[in-house]
Amino acid sequence: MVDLSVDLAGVPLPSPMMTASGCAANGREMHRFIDITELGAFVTKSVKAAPVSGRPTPRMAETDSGMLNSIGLQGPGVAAFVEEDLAWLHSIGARVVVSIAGGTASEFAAVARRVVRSPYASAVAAIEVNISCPNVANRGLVFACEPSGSHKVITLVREEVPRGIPILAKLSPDVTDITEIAAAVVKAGAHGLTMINTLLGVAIDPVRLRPHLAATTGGLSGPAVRPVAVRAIWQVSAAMREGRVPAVPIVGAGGVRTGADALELLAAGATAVQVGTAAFNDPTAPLRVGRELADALDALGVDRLADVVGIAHEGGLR
Amino acid sequence: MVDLSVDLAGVPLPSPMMTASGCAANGREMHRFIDITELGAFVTKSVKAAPVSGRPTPRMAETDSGMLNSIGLQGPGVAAFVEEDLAWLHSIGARVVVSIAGGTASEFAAVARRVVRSPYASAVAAIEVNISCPNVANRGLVFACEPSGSHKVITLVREEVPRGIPILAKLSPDVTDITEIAAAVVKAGAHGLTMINTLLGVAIDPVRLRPHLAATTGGLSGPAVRPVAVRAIWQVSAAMREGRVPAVPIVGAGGVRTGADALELLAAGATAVQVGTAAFNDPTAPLRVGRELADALDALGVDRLADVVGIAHEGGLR
Amino acid sequence: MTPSHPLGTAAREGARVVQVDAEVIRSAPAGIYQHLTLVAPGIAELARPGQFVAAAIGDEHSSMLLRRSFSIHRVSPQGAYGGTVEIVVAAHGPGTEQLLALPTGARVNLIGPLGRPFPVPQEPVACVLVGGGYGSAPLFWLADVLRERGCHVEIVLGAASRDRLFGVLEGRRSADGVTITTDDGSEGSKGWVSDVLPELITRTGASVIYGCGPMGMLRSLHEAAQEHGIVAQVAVEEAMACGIGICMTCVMPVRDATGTTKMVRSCVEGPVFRGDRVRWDAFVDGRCLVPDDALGAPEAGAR
Amino acid sequence: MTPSHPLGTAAREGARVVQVDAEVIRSAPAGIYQHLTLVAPGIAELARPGQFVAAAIGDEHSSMLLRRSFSIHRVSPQGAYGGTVEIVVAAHGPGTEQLLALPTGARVNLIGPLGRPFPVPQEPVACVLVGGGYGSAPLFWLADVLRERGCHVEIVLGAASRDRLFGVLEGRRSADGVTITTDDGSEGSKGWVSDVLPELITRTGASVIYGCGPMGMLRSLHEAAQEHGIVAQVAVEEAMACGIGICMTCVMPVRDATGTTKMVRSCVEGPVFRGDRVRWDAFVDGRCLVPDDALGAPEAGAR
Ligand SMILES: Cc1cc2nc3c(=O)[nH]c(=O)nc-3n(C[C@H](O)[C@H](O)[C@H](O)COP(=O)(O)OP(=O)(O)OC[C@H]3O[C@@H](n4cnc5c(N)ncnc54)[C@H](O)[C@@H]3O)c2cc1C
Ligand SMILES: Cc1cc2nc3c(=O)[nH]c(=O)nc-3n(C[C@H](O)[C@H](O)[C@H](O)COP(=O)(O)OP(=O)(O)OC[C@H]3O[C@@H](n4cnc5c(N)ncnc54)[C@H](O)[C@@H]3O)c2cc1C
Ligand SMILES: Cc1cc2nc3c(=O)[nH]c(=O)nc-3n(C[C@H](O)[C@H](O)[C@H](O)COP(=O)(O)O)c2cc1C
Ligand SMILES: Cc1cc2nc3c(=O)[nH]c(=O)nc-3n(C[C@H](O)[C@H](O)[C@H](O)COP(=O)(O)O)c2cc1C
Ligand code: FES
Ligand code: FES
Repeated sequence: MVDLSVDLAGVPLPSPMMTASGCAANGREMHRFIDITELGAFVTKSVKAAPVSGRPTPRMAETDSGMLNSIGLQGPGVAAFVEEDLAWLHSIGARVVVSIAGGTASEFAAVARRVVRSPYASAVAAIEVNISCPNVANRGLVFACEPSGSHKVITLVREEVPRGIPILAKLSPDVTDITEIAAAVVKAGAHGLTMINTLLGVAIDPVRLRPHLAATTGGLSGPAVRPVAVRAIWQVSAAMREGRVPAVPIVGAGGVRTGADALELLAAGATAVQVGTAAFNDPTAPLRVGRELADALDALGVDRLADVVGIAHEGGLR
Repeated sequence: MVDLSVDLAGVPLPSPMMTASGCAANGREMHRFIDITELGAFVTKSVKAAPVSGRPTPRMAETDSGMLNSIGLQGPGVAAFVEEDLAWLHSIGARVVVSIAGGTASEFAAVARRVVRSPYASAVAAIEVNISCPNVANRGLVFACEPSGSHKVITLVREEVPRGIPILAKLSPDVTDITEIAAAVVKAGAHGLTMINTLLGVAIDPVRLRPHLAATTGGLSGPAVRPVAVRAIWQVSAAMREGRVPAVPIVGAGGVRTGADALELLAAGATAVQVGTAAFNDPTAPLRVGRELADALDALGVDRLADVVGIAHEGGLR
Repeated sequence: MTPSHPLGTAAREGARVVQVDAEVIRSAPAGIYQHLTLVAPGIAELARPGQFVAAAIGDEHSSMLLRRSFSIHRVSPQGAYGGTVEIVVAAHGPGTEQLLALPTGARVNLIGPLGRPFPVPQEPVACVLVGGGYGSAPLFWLADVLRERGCHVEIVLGAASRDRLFGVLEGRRSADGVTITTDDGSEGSKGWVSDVLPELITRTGASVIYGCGPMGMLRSLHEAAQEHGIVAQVAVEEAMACGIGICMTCVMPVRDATGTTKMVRSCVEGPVFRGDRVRWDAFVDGRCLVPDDALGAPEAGAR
Repeated sequence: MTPSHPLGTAAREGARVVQVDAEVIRSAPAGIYQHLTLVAPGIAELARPGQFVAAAIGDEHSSMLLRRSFSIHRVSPQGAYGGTVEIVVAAHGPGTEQLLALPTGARVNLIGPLGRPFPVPQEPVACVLVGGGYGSAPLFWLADVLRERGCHVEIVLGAASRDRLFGVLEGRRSADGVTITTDDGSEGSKGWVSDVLPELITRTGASVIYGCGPMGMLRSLHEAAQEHGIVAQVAVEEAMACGIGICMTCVMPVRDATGTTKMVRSCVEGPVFRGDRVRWDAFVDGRCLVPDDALGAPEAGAR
């Protein structure tokens, strides 16, 4: 039996497998297919302070080995989230990574406060800060595309979150140098990084010859983007090894569909792995990938998952 | 019969279809499958001043709906290129877009000079400047990731290239704001833009748990990246419409495999379309896509390809 | 190709939904459609008319990740092969093309039953069931259920042309009356289903209309129902990525019991909605806008 | 699934290569391999032993873009179906798995013949043909061609175990002598082909060795040839994306006639190389480096 347990910035998880924010709603729906308490952690849909209707439809376009989405952070607002969703997740005993979002740094902080002060805070394994949101104060430029905005969000969130609940900053790959953003958020106090969020993309309807998405642009996800995710993890992990970015754990996300895919992210430097779009194809994927991962490690003669984290930086298995 | 002719910065082309640099060698091999003189233009492999051996192997990894390559600009050097390849392309009557590369801005200029002063210059429909090369003077940072380096390359190349041969700057999508680079190169004198080059990616060998490519990182291409290409074209074309970037024609590249794919790039703002990785799957693709494109336009009741260029910015077909 | 299909399977207790590797045991053309019968143990036992299944396309090497949804045409909980599910597939894009080319023996990873079924009246009232194109697929089973409860059932089948009608013979077996309309008059009366509805409602004294088909048709059913002071139950067909409620792509604006408009997931809160709850005004030119008064809508102008 | 296969076809005059939608007419297991016969008009007529075909995997919706290369086992230019090509496929990854699961009647877009064939001696000399695993696939046809020219032909087949040998019976028909080695001794003598080579070369007075198989084995053939002052002609198997010379992924360092090492494309300048031209020193631990003295190599240290 391969030991799949990992330590996520001080939080022990029995498995590296997680859902990805926005790809599993808030748990009930996926719980009809798999027992989500068996996951390393369940990651909730990014929640803002108030209810959000999201974008008009079409909100999605299938692309080769991927998809575009423009959901627009539809959600019930943090109050309803805590009372209905977090409470339920708490009741079934799930380990929860709560993903938070905001249009201003102080909105992020307010959402975090509400979550960690709720009666269900004991279910919260980590707070994931989705900084790939438009910054209202900066012409709608996404926080994650700019070090100072990202730094500010993490700084304010950090003030609200008690010790023992790590803060994960979720980075966007749509930047010239992702290590620069990584350094900024870790210096602001992030205890870990989640990489990657979606890539900005556009699809055109080949009959109407207009953007397929009502919102024009959307986020590209799925196996198509896995090489970009592995690259981002590789670069940041390498920068940590070189001391250019303080070393913190990385949660990998992007295009994971099979155990072999998860292994790519781990070997490149990720400690845990999220499964997003693949769950639309197969709702059992977040657990299935974990089983396939265990089988793959077993076949390679590896006993402990922790032994392969970042191993590609050291020349691989020998 | 749909009129497929386009005007590329003053150069009339009978068709918008081109090969993509590095995806059709220098013509002879593909000419065994299709008559490359029927293309709008044949785009050569980026050539540097001296011969280049390229990278160690493995140089490629297949990824979902795409591939990574790390060829490393292998080539014979510009002297041999002109005498053997350009001479042959000239002899068969091909319209040629010569792709040039360099490690310094002056190397680019020297390569351009050699090409335009050659006896075969009459075959040159355009010079494509592949600024996605590492800048030796700037810690190997890719020129295309930084406006001032890109500006300098185009400025020096511009001095060498006579009127009548447009200069296309080929942009990388791996930047926070592609419109900034686009503005820099157009201001430096580029007559057109080619978008996009590959995305930086990494794949890990799932058995050895080390990078699959001997060079670690590679360029991601193929249908997987098409939404990113369409987005880049969309953003730059929108910036041109808003006057933030001077208006020049865009040559689209990235993930085109079918006529419908080509139509996406055109509707988003491209005047011409390159087919790269898809040619490895089907060497007839650069011409086949053109036929499929004509059929698609015909089915939509469009007589002239020029009428759909950028049409998605105007609400699409009505 | 025999897909290796390593996708998961699931059947959790109490979930009332299963994920199975179904086997195609019959695939036959029906007009321009393909009628597929699949052995899908579990689904048949749980399903009710109006629910749907979501099919994966190919195995883990398919470039098509998203599930395709199909109304359940009929189920047979027992049978020589175990429970079977029937669907009617129209060629639309690459996913449906792959499905309709599947040979018998091929496997398809299916999830179902999904969504809310057509609500069935308590009393034996008269009902009009309206199907546009392959939208009629779920109606014959619904008709059987209604007639078992003593309802008088009229079926209206409409399509652009004769070859796009589905289930004319089946309609004659399942319903008390069948009316056919085609846009080109190649079968039945020339015109739209909405042309024949008012007379039918009046004549039968129907108290509910059930409909499945394109959005424009559903809207006209709702309007006809409203004019006659009755209710339309419509099964919508919004683009869906997952079918199971986890992606939020399939939303549309629907009023709740208090009148508040929310963007609700048509895969879990639908696909069947009461016509008078749907914000028809939001559907414009192939898109669906977020009404300004919807919960959480961006401030007007800020969009 | 019946792939719709809208990939192109091509047969330009003088090109000596065609691209065709080939049809699988037979697929049969052969040990752990699958022996496929395809109707591929044009290829059979042009091919010579040592050349290969490049197969596309699936249609335009396949997530696998790159072609897979296979040595041509045999061809029959005439026949009931038109020219056929045979290949022997070993399960390796997803692409080969799809190919070996193809039912008869399935279509595969094939390009061929590709690469340079084994050069055939002018004189009727003795030859040793060595195949590792499925690497023996092209050798029987080569043996026939050599024997037609009066050559004495010995075949050596080596593999890890008995089930990984290909063509033992065929070898007995095509060659004057067959020697078998397996790593585990499950058939023939226990050990490697290189163990039996020296004796065989000496005994037959062979003046050329032909080989096809893994890189390590080819290297040992070259070394054995060198020790005996003869030449090895080896067919390599580098990872290829296109097979037709347009991608530059399949390169390896090879000396030209003047002794200059260049990174040459193994798909067009190979797959058959003279053993003494190959820079065996560059192949290290599953990778192939660029020798410092190769044309255009980065300055030593600057890499
Ligand atoms: C509840 C429901 C019931 C349906 N019942 C049937 C039926 O009985 N028979 C039938 O032929 N079709 C039915 N459809 C429509 C069917 O799902 C689509 O035709 C199919 O998904 C198109 O897939 P494609 O690959 O051929 O086309 P593409 O356009 O390439 O599909 C691309 C993506 O868009 C989604 N999509 C596109 N059109 C639709 C659509 N109309 N509805 C949902 N998703 C869409 C697909 O799921 C896929 O993710 C139903 C749809 C829904 C939502
Ligand atoms: C000239 C030549 C002749 C060959 N002859 C045979 C033969 O007769 N029978 C046989 O079973 N195999 C043969 N091979 C090997 C065969 O091409 C590979 O096993 C196959 O491409 C692997 O594809 P995959 O999808 O199963 O594996 P994957 O590893 O998933 O392939 C991924 C990618 O790498 C490439 N690749 C991986 N391994 C190889 C390889 N060894 N050679 C070339 N490309 C590779 C594939 O083309 C594909 O692009 C030959 C290869 C070459 C170059
Ligand atoms: C439909 C959809 C909705 C998403 N919503 C969110 C979100 O609310 N917050 C967030 O941080 N990421 C969101 N993401 C991004 C995913 O969490 C993940 O980072 C990305 O999709 C890459 O992983 P994948 O390829 O496994 O999907 C969303 C992705 C999809 C496809
Ligand atoms: C093997 C390979 C080699 C390439 N070489 C070059 C090159 O030399 N110069 C260049 O500008 N682009 C090069 N490219 C990038 C392509 O020209 C093209 O911009 C990119 O691949 C996206 O298009 P595609 O998806 O159609 O391949 C190369 C791409 C591939 C796959
Ligand atoms: S289709 Fe995914 S939530 Fe409805
Ligand atoms: S495989 Fe493409 S050049 Fe050899």
